[in-house]
Amino acid sequence: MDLQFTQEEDAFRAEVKAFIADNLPDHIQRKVRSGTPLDKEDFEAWHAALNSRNWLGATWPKEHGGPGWNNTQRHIFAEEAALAYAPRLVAFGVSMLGPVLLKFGTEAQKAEILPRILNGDDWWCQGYSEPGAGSDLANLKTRAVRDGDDYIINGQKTWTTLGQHANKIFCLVRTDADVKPQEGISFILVDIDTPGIEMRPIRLIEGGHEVNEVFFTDVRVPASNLVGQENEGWTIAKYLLTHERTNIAGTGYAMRDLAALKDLAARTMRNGKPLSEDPLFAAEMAEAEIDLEALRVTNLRVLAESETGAATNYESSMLKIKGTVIVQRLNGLTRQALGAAAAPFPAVDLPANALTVPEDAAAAAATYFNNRKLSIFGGSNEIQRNIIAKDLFRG
Amino acid sequence: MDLQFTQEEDAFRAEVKAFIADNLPDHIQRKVRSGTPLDKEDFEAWHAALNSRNWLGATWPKEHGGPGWNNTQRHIFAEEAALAYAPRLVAFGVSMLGPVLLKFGTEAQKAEILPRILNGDDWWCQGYSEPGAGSDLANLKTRAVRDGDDYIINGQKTWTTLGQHANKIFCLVRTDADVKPQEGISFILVDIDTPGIEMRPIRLIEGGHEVNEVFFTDVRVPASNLVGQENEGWTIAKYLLTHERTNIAGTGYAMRDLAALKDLAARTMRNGKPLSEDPLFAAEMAEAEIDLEALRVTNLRVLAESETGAATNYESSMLKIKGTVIVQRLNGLTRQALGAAAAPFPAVDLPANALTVPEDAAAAAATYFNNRKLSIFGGSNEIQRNIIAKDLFRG
Amino acid sequence: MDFTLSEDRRMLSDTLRRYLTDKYDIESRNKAAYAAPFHAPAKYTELAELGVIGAFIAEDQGGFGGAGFDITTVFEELGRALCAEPLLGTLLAVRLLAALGKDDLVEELVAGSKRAAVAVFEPEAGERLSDIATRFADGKLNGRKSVVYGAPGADFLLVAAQADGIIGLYLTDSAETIDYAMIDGGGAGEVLLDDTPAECLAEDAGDVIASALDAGRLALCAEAVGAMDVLLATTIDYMKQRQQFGRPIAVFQALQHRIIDVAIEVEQCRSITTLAASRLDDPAHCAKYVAMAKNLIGRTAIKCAEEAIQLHGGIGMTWEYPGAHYAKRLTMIDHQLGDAAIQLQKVMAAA
Amino acid sequence: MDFTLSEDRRMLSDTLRRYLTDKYDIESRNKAAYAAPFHAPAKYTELAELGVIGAFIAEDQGGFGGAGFDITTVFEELGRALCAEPLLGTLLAVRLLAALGKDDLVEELVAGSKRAAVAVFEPEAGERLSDIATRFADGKLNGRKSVVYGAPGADFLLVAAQADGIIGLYLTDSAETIDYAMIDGGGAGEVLLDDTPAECLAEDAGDVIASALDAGRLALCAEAVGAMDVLLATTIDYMKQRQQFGRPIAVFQALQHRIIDVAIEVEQCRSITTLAASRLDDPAHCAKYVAMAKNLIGRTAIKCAEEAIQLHGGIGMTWEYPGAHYAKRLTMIDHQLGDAAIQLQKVMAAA
Repeated sequence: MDLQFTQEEDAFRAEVKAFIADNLPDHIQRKVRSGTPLDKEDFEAWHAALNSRNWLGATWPKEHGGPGWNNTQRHIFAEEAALAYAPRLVAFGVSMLGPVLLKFGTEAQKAEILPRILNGDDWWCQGYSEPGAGSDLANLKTRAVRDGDDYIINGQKTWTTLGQHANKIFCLVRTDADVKPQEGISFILVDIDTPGIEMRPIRLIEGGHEVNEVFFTDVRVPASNLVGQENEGWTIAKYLLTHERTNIAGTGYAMRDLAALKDLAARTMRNGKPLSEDPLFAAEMAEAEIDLEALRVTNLRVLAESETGAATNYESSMLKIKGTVIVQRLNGLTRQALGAAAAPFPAVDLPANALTVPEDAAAAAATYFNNRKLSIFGGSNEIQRNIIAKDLFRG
Repeated sequence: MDLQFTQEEDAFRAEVKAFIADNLPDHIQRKVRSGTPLDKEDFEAWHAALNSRNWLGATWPKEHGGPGWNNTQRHIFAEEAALAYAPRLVAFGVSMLGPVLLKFGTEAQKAEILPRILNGDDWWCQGYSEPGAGSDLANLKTRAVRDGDDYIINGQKTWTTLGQHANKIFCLVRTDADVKPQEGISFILVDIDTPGIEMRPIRLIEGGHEVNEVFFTDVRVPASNLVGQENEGWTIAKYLLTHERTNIAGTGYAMRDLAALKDLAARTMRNGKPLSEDPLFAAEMAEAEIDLEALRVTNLRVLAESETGAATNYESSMLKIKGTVIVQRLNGLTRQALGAAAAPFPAVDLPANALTVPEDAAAAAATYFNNRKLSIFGGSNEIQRNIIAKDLFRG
Repeated sequence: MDFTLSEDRRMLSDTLRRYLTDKYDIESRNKAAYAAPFHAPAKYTELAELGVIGAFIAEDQGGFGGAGFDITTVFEELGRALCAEPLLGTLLAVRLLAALGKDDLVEELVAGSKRAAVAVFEPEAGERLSDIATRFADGKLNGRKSVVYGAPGADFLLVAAQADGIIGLYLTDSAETIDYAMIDGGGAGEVLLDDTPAECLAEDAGDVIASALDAGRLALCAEAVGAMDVLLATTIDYMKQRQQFGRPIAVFQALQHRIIDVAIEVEQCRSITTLAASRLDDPAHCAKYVAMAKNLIGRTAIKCAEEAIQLHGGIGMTWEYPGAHYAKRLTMIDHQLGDAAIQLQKVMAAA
Repeated sequence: MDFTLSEDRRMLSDTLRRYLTDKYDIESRNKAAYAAPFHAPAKYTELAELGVIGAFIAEDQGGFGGAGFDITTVFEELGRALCAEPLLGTLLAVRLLAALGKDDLVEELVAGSKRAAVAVFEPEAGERLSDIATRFADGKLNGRKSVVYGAPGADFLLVAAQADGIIGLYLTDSAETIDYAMIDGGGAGEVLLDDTPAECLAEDAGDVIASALDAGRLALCAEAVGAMDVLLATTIDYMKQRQQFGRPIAVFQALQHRIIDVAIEVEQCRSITTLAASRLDDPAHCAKYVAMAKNLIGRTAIKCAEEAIQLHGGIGMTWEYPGAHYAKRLTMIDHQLGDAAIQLQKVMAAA
């Protein structure tokens, strides 16, 4: 038993910290801290900074521009980036399409597409979910029909995150309707500016524009845009689900949010004393801290195992459930700490210092509402429990 | 809207209080308060006291020796009896078999059996559950085969409460195995001393003997012991489930236990001050009190409705779930209030004043464990939720 | 015991439900609730004409209601319709003015011809009136009030302020306010008092303010019950319709049991709100029962909102879906007039 | 980072599991645990011979372990077997005596030839050592100790008492005790000190007592993890076998999701116990991490016990069913050495 990081790992952490301190622009950091939505340029600037060090494609092999990190290094990077209020990476290119192409793509696809992901020429988004098929992805309806050297796509995708910034989209489409649902799906790449594509914003509960609907009407795409074989899409989608699992629990975000909450509670007066000294509120914070400490160790246990083999479905689902529950609890406590002052709608332009709430907490309620998504997307926590049930009740 | 009891109802409550004060023997009250299991004589004494006033068969019509109470009066009696630490009534005769005979019995059965229930000549117990059929009562396997003027019963019943004191048992038995499970069941009365019956104690988690297994081997019972028609047992069982619903929530017990808990917490020192002033413990007590206040009003709402019609299944299930959750929470808090002092096993004989725990709290842990049954028996809380689901998701 | 509404209240309830169903649909609500003045003034006037404001006070004060059940009857319907009109501020104001015998002002508020907001809470002051730092001296107010519900467009403000250490109530129509929408719709404002001229309505108003705030808390409880009824029904409907894995998600037992636990708690909220309403005029117990009610409502409303969103999945996260706005409102009600934890501490102190 | 047991500890763990599986079945456990002396002395000695007690202290103190992971390795196995031997008292005693350099006594305890219990807590004193009222003066102890684990049959007691306001540690072999079984099995006693002769081991023992108690809390955490693993597996097995409505109850999703939530929490308990074990020798942080662990264990163990009983239904309520005894033990662990609420307050104070 040894719960310490090695000297090399500590040195790596110091290197990451220093890099972030030197390369994360203040104005971006401030936006992340205050819960202000980032502009396209903000994401691009951070991607570019990381790519200048070959740190963008964290899971990519060195020969394709990746850093050659192991799981522990990726974990350390994710934790430090979260603690430093760095933007989340836009995962669709670097963490999803990249690994898919590396595994299933042709040499031509790799040569053409991979560099453009890293250098920011392309912004990829994801066309998986459909209005009728949320957790039930195998039930997707968007059709791609072969026509000569092309496919013609008709249908609708939804929950396309940051699609408003994208010039490319990778999609799961149905290429065979006469077989079992999982067997007739293909994975295909599409230019957003192809005629027949329309992207419409979905406004979220807290007022932000983060996701989109994408409508496909007779969209003609070259057959060479297929990744892997026709009807191999389900295999690719499943590969992606199990490929990258180091940051499922998101403990870095929770650590960051807990520290900010404690700080806020110490500054917030309630009935004549700091909220941090209110026994009921302090008890909630302490419980959240304990839960988080436990999850951090669970995360490291899974990490230690995954250096030798892959994390199991059980472990991944457990990390997802606990990670989201803890972050959502912290979001709720932060909202609660503000009392009445949580009320202002953050989308309204107000004069400077109009509110007495600290800038970094002004969006607390909006963040709380927005982060309800954490337990819904990427396989809801109920789906995760069903996955665990398959393991527990096997045989 | 009027949440007050009427003057008449208040006067009735005063009458009940006075009767209990005059007629509940001190030594029995002390046993109930301290969680000591009651002897057979204790139950019999309390039944006799009530019957002397015609208050024992609370739902029975006057001509059969009942008090002619309405729902509100029954509610008031149940509440006051609980608050005064009176024994729970042994329900099997007065609240179960009595109403069944009044509805389904022959005149001969009524004339013979009903008086003996009230005057204590017979102690009835219940043969419903079987080892293989807990919540799934329709699946029962105990067979009664017609043989001339008799039935011959073979099988096994379980969870027979206080069967060790009984001289009679009413049973659900399968009289037709070739129809739908619900349609082949009959309701039959059996003398415990009939040859072929064996009663074995089941020891419960906390060490007490409260329930039993009953084994039937070629037990010969006159066919005249059938209640209602052959294969009408399911109808009778369902009638019983919906017949008496005034004390489902058991709010009197919860009120009593909350008051005792507050008293205990005020007397218990923790870290130099009374536990009642510990903010975390006081918060738990206050939440429990709020939940109970709400449930009391819910109970009265259902009661007010049931004066005009019957309570719905939804309402009964809701009262059962909330009532058990609140009592179990209070039991947990009482156990917790004692700290290390909750440990002694109450079945051990100790010198007087050997423990520093107050006598009335000495069985707190045992009561907590024993009362886990509340959410299991009489249709587990999961079954209650399934019942509500049928209502909520209908159509 | 009688748990049915009186004939008068049932009529008010029916009238109000019909009006709100016809005229206050969710699309126009959302349009009004997020753009200055953050409500629909014409509809506010129509609600006043329907008698909504008169119901908040007794006949001898110029209204025709004033009991706890009158308030809950109105606010339950407002909650069902997710009404963003600033009636919470009006309730507080008209109860204060009526208690202080300001008949002229009461009449104008009841008629809907004028509208007032009540400014009590301050950035550094929590629930305790004794922490109020705003001062009145020489006919002028100095200080700052935070998140004053209904301040945008109000004709005048009633301000709690201290003079010589005693909390009084002051009227001003010339305060500077910074207006904004709240995240769940409706308007509030920061009130900046900088030698702002004001009229003293009562030098010692601590008790009437506390009592008005309790009426406000009761109103919020009833509003939450109305909103929870709708959100629960919406969620159950959705569960029956939404297909996943070839079946409506209503058949999944884990989801069933979770929404049932919410449904049971909503019934408990209805009960405790009824209890608190029955005690509103009992000065010795009102504060405790209202605190009990708002604690249970706070706990339940947030659970109801969270479970509703979760059981809807993505659609429950969208602005376009009415349920999302109910969920927001139900969450933010806990932030108004003291959250569940603050109410619990009051219950503990009263024990 | 390495989460595997060292070779030595794995051997100890394997040996212990084999021994307990063979010799400490639930029937004989229950027989011993509820009749004086409330454990099985011969098996206690055999456990000592297997090295269990030596594992509690370091080599230079006369043992061959002493690290947090040595303690958790032993107690996790004891928990799996629901072992009722009074090893918690032994752990506290041997850690105290080793810290005070009492090599002879340590040797006897490690060999199992003598057994000691530690008497710290009193009826009116909670967790704070400063509230201890038992006094030592003139070679004699006066006072009362309550629920002293392992007191029945112990060869001597180590008693925390104050002299001149300072908490010291005293040894007596002539105290009057009233012995009883605990509700979850195993023995404890009330210790009546009435001019009872005693030997002073240390005049100022506050720190070593606090440290020994933290080792005891860590042991209880590990014991709970072992017991939860077994109870969880038992429950899942039962759910697969138990038929209701023609199907195993394991197929009911509401039940599945509930036991899964428990399973997830048990993993978190394993994690935080590992963390606390790794910090046991770090005086600056040990108390906080142990408090964190025991808080989470307290919360989870009771939830695990309650859900296990509920998901079993009636059978889980019976003495005959092993799971019931695991459930009792898991509940009562929270009552030993300070419950979840007390631990939480320590974490709050340390924040």
